[in-house]
Amino acid sequence: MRFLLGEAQTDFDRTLDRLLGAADTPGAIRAWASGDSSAGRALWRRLADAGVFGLAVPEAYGGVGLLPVELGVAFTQLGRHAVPGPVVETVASAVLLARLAECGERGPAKDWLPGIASGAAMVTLRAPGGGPYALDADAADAVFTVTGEEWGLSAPRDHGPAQPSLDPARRLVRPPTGGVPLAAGPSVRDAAAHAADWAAFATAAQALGAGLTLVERTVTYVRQRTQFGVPIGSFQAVKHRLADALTGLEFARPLVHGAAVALARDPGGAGAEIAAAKAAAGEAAYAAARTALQLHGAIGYTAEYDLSLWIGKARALRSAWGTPSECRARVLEGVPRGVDGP
Amino acid sequence: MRFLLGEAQTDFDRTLDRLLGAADTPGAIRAWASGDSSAGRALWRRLADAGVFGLAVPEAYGGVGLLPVELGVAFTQLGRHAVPGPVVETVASAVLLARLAECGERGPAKDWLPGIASGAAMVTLRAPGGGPYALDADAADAVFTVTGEEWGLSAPRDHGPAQPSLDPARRLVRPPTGGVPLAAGPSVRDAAAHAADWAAFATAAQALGAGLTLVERTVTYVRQRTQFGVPIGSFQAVKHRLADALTGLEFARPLVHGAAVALARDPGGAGAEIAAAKAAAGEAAYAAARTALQLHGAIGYTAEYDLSLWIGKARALRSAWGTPSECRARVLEGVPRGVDGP
Amino acid sequence: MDLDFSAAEEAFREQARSWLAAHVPTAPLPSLETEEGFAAHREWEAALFADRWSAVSWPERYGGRGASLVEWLIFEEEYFAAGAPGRVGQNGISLLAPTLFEHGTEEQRARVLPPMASGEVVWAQAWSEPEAGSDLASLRSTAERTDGGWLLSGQKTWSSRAAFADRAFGLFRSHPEADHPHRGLTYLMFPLDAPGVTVRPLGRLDGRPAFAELFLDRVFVPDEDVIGEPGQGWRVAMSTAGNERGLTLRSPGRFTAAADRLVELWRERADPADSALRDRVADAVIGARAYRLFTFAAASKLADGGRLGAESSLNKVFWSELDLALHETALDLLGPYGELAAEAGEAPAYGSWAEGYVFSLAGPIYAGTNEIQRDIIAERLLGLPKGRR
Amino acid sequence: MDLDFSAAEEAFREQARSWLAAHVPTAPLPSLETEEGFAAHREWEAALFADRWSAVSWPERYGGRGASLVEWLIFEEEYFAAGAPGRVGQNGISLLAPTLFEHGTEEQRARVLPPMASGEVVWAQAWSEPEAGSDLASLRSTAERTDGGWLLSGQKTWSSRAAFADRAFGLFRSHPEADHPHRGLTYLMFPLDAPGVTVRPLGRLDGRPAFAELFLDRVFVPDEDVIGEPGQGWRVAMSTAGNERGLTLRSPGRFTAAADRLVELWRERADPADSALRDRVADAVIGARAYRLFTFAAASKLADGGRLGAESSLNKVFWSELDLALHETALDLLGPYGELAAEAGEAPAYGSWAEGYVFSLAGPIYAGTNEIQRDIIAERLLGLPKGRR
Repeated sequence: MRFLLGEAQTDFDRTLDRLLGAADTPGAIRAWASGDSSAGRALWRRLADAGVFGLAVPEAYGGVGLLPVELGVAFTQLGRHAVPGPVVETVASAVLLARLAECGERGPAKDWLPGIASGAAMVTLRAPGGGPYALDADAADAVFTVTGEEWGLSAPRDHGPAQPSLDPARRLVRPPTGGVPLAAGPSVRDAAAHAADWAAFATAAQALGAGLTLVERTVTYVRQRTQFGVPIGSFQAVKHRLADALTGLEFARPLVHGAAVALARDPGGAGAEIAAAKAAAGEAAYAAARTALQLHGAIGYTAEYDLSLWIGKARALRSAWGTPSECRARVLEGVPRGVDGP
Repeated sequence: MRFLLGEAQTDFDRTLDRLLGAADTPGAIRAWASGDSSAGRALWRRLADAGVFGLAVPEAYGGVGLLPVELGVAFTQLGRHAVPGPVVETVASAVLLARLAECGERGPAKDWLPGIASGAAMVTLRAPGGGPYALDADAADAVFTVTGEEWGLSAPRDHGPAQPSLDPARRLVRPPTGGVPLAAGPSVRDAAAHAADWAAFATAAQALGAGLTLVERTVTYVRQRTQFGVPIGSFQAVKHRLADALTGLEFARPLVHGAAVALARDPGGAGAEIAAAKAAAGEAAYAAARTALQLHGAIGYTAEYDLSLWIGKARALRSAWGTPSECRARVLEGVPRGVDGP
Repeated sequence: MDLDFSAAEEAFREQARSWLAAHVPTAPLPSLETEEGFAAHREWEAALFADRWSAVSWPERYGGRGASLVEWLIFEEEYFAAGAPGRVGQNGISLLAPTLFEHGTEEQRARVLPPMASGEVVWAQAWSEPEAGSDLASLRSTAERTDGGWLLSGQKTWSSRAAFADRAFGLFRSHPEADHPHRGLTYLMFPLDAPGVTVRPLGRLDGRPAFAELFLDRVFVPDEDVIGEPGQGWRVAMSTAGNERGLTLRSPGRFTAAADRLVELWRERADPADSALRDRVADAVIGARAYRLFTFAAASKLADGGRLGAESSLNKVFWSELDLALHETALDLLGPYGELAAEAGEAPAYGSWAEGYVFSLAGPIYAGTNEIQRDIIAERLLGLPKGRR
Repeated sequence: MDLDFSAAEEAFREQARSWLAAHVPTAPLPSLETEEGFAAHREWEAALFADRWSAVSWPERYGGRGASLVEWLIFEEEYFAAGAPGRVGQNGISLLAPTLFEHGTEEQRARVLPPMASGEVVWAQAWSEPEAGSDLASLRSTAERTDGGWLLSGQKTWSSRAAFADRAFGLFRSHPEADHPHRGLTYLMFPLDAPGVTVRPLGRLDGRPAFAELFLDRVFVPDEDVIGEPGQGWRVAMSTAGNERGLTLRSPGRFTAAADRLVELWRERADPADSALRDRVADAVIGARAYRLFTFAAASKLADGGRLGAESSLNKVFWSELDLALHETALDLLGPYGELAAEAGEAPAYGSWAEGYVFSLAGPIYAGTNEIQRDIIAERLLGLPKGRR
């Protein structure tokens, strides 16, 4: 047992951190929010070049196979830097297409997976477990929708108006109906459930990352902000609130890693582990957002100040791909009957 | 509208506070816990002399009529001083007997109400809404039990062993079965529901009082306890925790008063107001107990130190005669349909 | 001890209710934080003022009804229950007007109050500065003595309403030689369209310009716009900060109405067996009821000649946390629609839950952060030692 | 990154599990906080020791198995899952033994450890004094130099296990002339039955004598019972307080087993639609799982040659709050039976929920209050400024 990132994983983590730290994600988010996806697209391609999307695409289609630990590392960094766009939905779509290909439906996988891996295709997904909207469908190249037993691929430009979210980086779009049907039946249901699991996992990692940034930035702020002649970070109420926020995140982190290990071991049986990670990371990130806002005071409440981007994101990710309550129910379903040890 | 205690009520409050402050209630509780009810009995008679039990007994039976505001004042003081014994159950029994008398069943009322008012009779009650035990039945002169549609008065000395509670002042006794039946039918059900309302109300007031003492004693302690060269009450974490405890109690207080006013106006329609008071006071008192324990540290965790008596009581009263969750459900049942203002 | 309203009070309630029923716009006005919405809310203030509903507790000579505190509470209950628009005049009416009643001259009241109540002049507050948030005594903006008045210079920030308002009020350092940071401040009213004033709107969390930065460069203010004595501004500002103002900043009617709406939402949307949500909805109802009764008790105490002090800190902590919990519960009840911003076309209830949530997030921060309030509760109500924080 | 146990580890687990299945008493032992129960638990320690299960991580020469940290975690999981008795030797094994390994002499280890592991000598801790709780540097009890040893005087309190234990360990002020309150302390082991020792048992919240006050009047302790250098006691005590000890004070197995029992209780007693309780049960499961994985990550870090520091403060805050919330949930699930004290005949599960609840209430207080831990997290992990509190 070695429950620690390996050296290559740590290097990948640092590479992404550097790449994103230099990328002005706040600027990309603000453009994205106003409907201009060019900066987001450019960033997308650099992430693909760094290997992010290939982590959810099998080798046969130009990826490196499904690597949940590395994907967890990547999505934590995407959350830390608040990258805009349907990153979760693209990964979930890739999982869905790959799973369908395993069941014999290879067409859509051939059409889309290489593009997803290379970053040429930004796609999105509406599936059970993910709410009524397809995230960022107006910017995506394709919208996959799963409704009950049916599965349709629709033309990417045919959709309703984008609904703004409390997270400025998220544009919620009611997906079009009547797209070209690609597959149907139990294999779609199974693949969609699988995709929703990965989506929940990636969202948990993203939430963890967003929470970590919220704490980091708040620590920086309270060390330099002076009131009553001292840094406000020297007030015990401020200290304890940040300590609690950190504690929540530091215990969500091993759950995210644990879910990755479970996904790697048994992709079909990791639901309860993913749900535990999602509930804990979602709540911890939101608690960090509340703390960040409270300790920044008015400036944290200001749209022009970048912190606000992470605050909105933490709220939105808390319920995306599984509310805390849904996740908790799923955790309990996963506890085996009979007291028989861990 | 004058939502304040009147002068006579304030005087009554002060009188009880003085009486109980001089009564060594911690000693009485410790004796009570070991099965020696003599000190508790003596205190009981002095409370009766001060008029406490007469507040729940109609004039025709030696009381002063049902006066919920004064009863709320009295029970807040009983809680502040942690008076042992079935005070709530005696009041609830009085309400039950008086209500049955109104429905024509005057026998039990004649037999018991004068004694309750005078303090000669300490009685207890097991009724729907109050759990499976009759509090302090081993010390009481009578145990009234209501089971479904049946109502029985049983011989006071015929009961099982007393079960100790987390509150040393409470002795939980499974009531005897097969006592002399006194009445039956819908009037019993109605009277018992009524009695349970008053029991919940008196328990809420008692919890409020217990919480106030927990905060008071903790304030005294943290002002004099020194660590790191300063009183621990100067630490912001200590201050804020006490501020939160006080806030909870100070907003439970008007709910207790509001429930009293509702009971005075419409005894049959005060259920939601009582439930709101019970939920808020029960939770606030328990939060105060947690705060008191944490800020006292190990000494608060010591049975020999009197604070422990209030800590146990706050926990027990939180669920007695209606758990917080049951009370919350009842509050919502009481919200009228249709948005139509307050 | 009772909760009975007098016949006159009941009649007042009835009158308010019928007026509101006849006048409250059926569709909500556009957001107060837009230019168009601001103008629409100004018109609504004018309509209120025309029938003397805009500042009911003021004397009749300024456009009020001389209503008692209890009548004001009744009005507020009816106002929020009717779903009437937000009050663009709120800053002036609840922050500046009480100061004018206590420290202003009759000339100032006669000149300032009626146009404030009619919405003709909308006021912004200008308390905070970049380096003076919770620590208001470290204000740096200056008032320099000049012929017949003062020249204001410096920067104010988080000035709510200032993006579209007409005038503002705040404290300025007029006597820099004073021996204590709380001394040497002067309370002044100033125009936002005067030469030397630059208003830079700031977006709040959802991007709407709910406040602004003010840059002041030798802005002339005549002596008639000083409230109280020059140099006594701190005392002037603080004397109205406690007492009744703690009671009137956020009226219980706002929360009882919001809790009622939450119950409706819960009945429409939730599985009644889902006790986790049920308990949170019930807590909102209980909290709103507690706040209402707490306020009635405080009003009764004032009517008895009592004074309120640090109790207003209990108040502040309680309503701000109640408001936030209530709106978080609403968003959770809305499920995936709880994520929609107020301006989203599909946002439930015209975006009012989303708007209310964003607004509620600021509650624990403004009007004295809850951290400061807890210090006050601990030190003034519980008597814990001051000093270390 | 994996969670796979090696074949040897799995074999170790299997061995532990079968031994426990064969030896754990079917009915719970009487409470550890009674004389009778104390004796019964001593016997259980002897049984564990006989088969080398009492201190698995110790070298074999002291009666252990030289188990790795991961094996110890596996043992603990099996131990708690089997519902095995509480460990009367815990104070010695988890607090004193690590200090002896780091600072003791070989003579001390050979003399002290085996009887500690067998339950023959049960140890109490003697850290706190009436005026020194969180502020341990203000200790007043003294060690006065005498021929061949030291004379201990003063008062210790909240000495857990001391009501029935044989020996105790703690810090004493041996060099009153030292220039700093942390200096001039000596770490000593002393007998509880020696002349000059008075043990006054103290009841914990439920009245059971879980700890005691110790009054010491010139109690002789030979030099061989000093651990480390005289005057260096603070450093000796603190060096084992962090690092691995933060990991081994409360093992994850305790909480995963408790969470499993809670799920069983919930399945037996609760309406599955009651989501308020369901969510709290799930949070206990999630918390226990998080704590387990956090510990595995820390163990992996140690195995990699890393060090742990202030992370043990995160640990302490987390498990103590988890334990309390878990037991509060259990009491709420028990409804009216949740009020019964552990010794009540009708108390569910032999009173173990009530006992666990009372025990959990102390969690946020002992081993460094959670307030102190949060200060440490803020200052050492987040780098916030020290000084004001």
